[in-house]
Amino acid sequence: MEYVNPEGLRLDGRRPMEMRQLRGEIGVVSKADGSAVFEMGNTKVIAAVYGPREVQNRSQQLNDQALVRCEYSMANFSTGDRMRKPKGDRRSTEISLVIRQTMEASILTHLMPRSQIDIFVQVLQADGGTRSACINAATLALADAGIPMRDLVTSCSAGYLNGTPLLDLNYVEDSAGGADVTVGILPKLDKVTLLQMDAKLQMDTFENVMQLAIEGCKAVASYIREILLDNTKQLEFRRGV
Amino acid sequence: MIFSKVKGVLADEVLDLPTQCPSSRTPPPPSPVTVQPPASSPLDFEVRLGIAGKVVKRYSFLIGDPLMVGLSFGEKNFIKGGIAHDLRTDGRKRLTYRPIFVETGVIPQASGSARVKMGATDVIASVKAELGKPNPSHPDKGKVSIYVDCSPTAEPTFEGRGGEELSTELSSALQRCLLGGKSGAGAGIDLSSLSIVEGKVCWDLYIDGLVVSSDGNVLDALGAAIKAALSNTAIPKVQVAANASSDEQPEVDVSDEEFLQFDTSGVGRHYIVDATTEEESQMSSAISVSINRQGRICGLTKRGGAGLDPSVILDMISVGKHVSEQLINKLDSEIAAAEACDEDNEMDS
Amino acid sequence: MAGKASATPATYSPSPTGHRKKRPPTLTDSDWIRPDGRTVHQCRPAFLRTGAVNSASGSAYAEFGNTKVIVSVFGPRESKKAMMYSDTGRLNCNVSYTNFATPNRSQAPEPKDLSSMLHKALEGAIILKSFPKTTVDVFALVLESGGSDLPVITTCASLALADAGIMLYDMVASVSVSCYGKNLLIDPVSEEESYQDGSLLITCMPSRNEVTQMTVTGDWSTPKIHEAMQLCLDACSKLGKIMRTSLKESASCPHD
Amino acid sequence: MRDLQLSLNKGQSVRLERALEQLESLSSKANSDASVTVADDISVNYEDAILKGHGTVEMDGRLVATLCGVVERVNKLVYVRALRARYKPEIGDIIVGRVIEVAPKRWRLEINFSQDAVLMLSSMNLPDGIQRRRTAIDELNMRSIFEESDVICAEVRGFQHDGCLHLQARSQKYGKLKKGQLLTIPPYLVKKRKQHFHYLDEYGIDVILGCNGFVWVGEHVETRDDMAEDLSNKSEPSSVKSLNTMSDDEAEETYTPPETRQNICRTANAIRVLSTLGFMITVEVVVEIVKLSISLNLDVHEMLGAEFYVLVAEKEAERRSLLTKRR
Repeated sequence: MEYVNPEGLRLDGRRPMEMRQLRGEIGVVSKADGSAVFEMGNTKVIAAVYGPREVQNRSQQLNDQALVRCEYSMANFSTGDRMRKPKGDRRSTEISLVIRQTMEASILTHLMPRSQIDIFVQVLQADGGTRSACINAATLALADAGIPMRDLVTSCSAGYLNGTPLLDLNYVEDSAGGADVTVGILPKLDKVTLLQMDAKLQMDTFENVMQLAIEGCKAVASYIREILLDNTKQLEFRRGV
Repeated sequence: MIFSKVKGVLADEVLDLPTQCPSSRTPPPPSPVTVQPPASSPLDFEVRLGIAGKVVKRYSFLIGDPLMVGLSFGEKNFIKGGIAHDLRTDGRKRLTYRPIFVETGVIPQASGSARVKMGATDVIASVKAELGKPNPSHPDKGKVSIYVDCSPTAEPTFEGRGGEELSTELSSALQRCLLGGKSGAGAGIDLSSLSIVEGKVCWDLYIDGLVVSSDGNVLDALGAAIKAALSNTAIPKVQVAANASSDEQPEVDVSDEEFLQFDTSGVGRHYIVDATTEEESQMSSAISVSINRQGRICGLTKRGGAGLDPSVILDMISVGKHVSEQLINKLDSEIAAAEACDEDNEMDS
Repeated sequence: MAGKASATPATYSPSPTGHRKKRPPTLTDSDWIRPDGRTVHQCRPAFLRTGAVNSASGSAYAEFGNTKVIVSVFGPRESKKAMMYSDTGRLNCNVSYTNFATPNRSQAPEPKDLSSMLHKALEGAIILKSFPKTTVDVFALVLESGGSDLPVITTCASLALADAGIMLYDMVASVSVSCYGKNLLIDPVSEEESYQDGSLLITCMPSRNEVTQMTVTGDWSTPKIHEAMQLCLDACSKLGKIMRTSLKESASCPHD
Repeated sequence: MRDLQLSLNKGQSVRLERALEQLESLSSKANSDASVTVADDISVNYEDAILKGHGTVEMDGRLVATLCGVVERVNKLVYVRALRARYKPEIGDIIVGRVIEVAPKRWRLEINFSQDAVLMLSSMNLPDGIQRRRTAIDELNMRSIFEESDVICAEVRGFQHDGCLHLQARSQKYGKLKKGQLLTIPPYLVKKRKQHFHYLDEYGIDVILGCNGFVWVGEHVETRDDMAEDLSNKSEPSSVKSLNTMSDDEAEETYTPPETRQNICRTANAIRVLSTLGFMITVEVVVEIVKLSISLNLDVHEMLGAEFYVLVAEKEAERRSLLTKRR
């Protein structure tokens, strides 16, 4: 199948290096300490952060740092063909773990000893790149909860189809069987914190694709920064003195 | 996706249908989904949804473990006193609802969807239609299944399997109200309108609810969301006809579901509707009634363990009927507003 | 279940007086033939027995027509889960079906749903304050599903609780009716349930006249609900008497 | 920006927007570039020796923010004042909390901090008011002072060597709060002041703005002197017991009178509206909003309608512009 037509356009009309439309919104779950919605095209994710709060299960309490937990769940209606999956299947467990480890690396856990931070991500619509969208949503939610972080974490994926590196794969491109590279970076520190790839790629192609994904991450980072800064300014001027 | 199944069932009649990819970047296909057959198709699949319902619900609901929202004795007494004096903690009267906020078309991949907010309670409902085989015992009817999920974003205790108990309870309460008796009588959704070829093909409607944030009265919010989602739903009407008048807009059929909640507080002598989490924690029992436009009862569930005098139940039903009329009107106008807004957005994009 | 002479199944059909004026004598009403030959307002004979499981603190066996249920009660015993402090006891209910309970394995209803319904039905009748910090477990096993399963489970569970010596405000009796066109069929069997237009289930504490659980499905008018409720409540109070009798029997002639 | 989730009509949204714009222009312009997000550089003059405070970290010789907030400079100290976040306790803060556990010699309280706070039996005045060693009997009777779920008011004592946050309640003004409702608002909207207990005598209610964002609005209770305290507390345990068992009629007599209840609910709704809009909550502003709602002859629940939100935003813009003019 042709994923990039001769004019150089992808199935949904994007150019190979073009990202889908991003949209982020802070404060969607009023009860949570921090929450956010993040959309990448048709992929839509809600993240809610509870904590830092008292550790619920005392045996898990850490005396020198915060306990970070994460649960990823998909709504029944999130995928094209409706499936009712049991909670905690392998894929969800794996993604929960990936998100937890990625976020934990950025949170200054040592500042909140003996406490617990819960990150819940709920996929409302899945159209490729859910992992990335979850991480971006979780970053926004953590920042909204006022949890100190070394740096923002942003994520984006890239793939390689029809001999072209493609940024931010959607579901159709993702399931085409080509390589899919998901990268998470700490933009300020300029470090990669997450790197996952399915399928195989030539070493030099891989570098190109990964570089493309990193560029994507940076674009996401500048968007997220913009939202956070705007939000902070709003909160501050509304509060007044 | 939906249509791939047709091939298996109706291979003789159906040749090809466009599969709709969950496309990216470009704005999602507006729902109602217009399914346009390719010009080469000898058959025209024109599409129309048939749900003709009539239900109204009212509901009440006790959430989780009361310890979760433990209130001190003074606060409990304050809530009870408020109910007795007809002035609840947020200033509402016993039979006043919180403002309801409806948004339709939130899940573009679904046949219909809606999001409803009442105070801090926030739920999403989606309707998906798939082709399936009718149940041999009811060959002339389609099938509807309802599932509710409680997201841990709403309440950390819903993590893992923590939300399952509540999910089951909500699902079965909604099923009871929407699906009617086993014969299909009194259902909120007219199952026979979902039939395509008797005994062979019918629509399977999957109604999924998701609780995103909870602050009491989740059941009512879900009911309202399902009603809004159904009125937002357009299902292809499958016709075996040869001409291709494909640019005809599919018609959206509305099911007249209404839901309304009804609680009794622990005080016992007064009833309240649309309880917040705190009020729910004080309810010893509650009655959820679903009432349709004609004022008939289409489902009832008692919630909470404490016993109630039968006359009290009948009394609550009559109060519920009274409140339901107002709620139906309120919801109707909210849904109409949401759909107008939804259409505006589509035109803009 | 070695049947004793006194254990003749008792029936608890409601007396028709309460709702006569509500029911115009239509032809269908009298001509109605139910699959098991009962009249519309006739209940299946109820066979109730306590002490079915020796290892349990209390147990009961119920046989209503083809519906056969066994319930065992354990406790009050220490809660397994580390719970927060609470000055009341906890009730834990679990309903399961045997593989052979229904003709088709997949037909059994969702046991999780039934468990939570059973919990709600019993919760209000148990004096939870009488066993603080501990848990009472109620395990119900449906040996054969023959219709009106939940009412039978609830009734049987209440008997088992009484047999276990758990403090109760009252016995809990449960009865359901099916609506079939204009007719109300009490205590429907599976076949009737699968064709019903609507159903109404009431669980109540007969001597306190309190309803602990009630569900309605289908399309009902208020007078009809009223009629059905009367019917069920009447049947419940009679069923309550049968339960009492069976408890007294087991108390007077203890198991060998 | 977080959505208010109101169904505003066109006119209302224009007015709200205008009010918010006015607020934005009123906020000290000098401060607008002081807002930072996570990982933003904080510009400092490195020639001065600076002290890096809360919410900052040094990275490759630069000062970087770890929170979203506003950069504050006090002499050499540079820190980021967080906006939305959990409560950060400071010694002497007056807080409102909820008892979640009665443990040996202590109560554990939820106070919107990253851990539960601890109130030791020895850090509070006993009902009899006499300073003495706590006996085993006192320990057994802890539940008669505070039990699970009780809302209490106390003062932050500080972190003890065990790493726990300790509270104290060594004054008659602290203790159990009854007859009213607890609201939770983001702590950054509560300004730290000398006075957190407010008695609004024209309404007959108490408002306690806890520094941790827990706000109590309830029927006014006279702070009793030691003698009165002594007497009332002796009778209290028995009266509480009987409340639990009393019939509906008896319970009704103890209910807050309707006028006071109306005032409590009105005040609570004023706080809800202000906190949703994200405006700083002080008792003066709250009273102003309550008066506004009374002057408009609104029902209490109408205060949560869209129109009133717009009015409050307009009122706040007006109030702040007056303040700036006066300066």
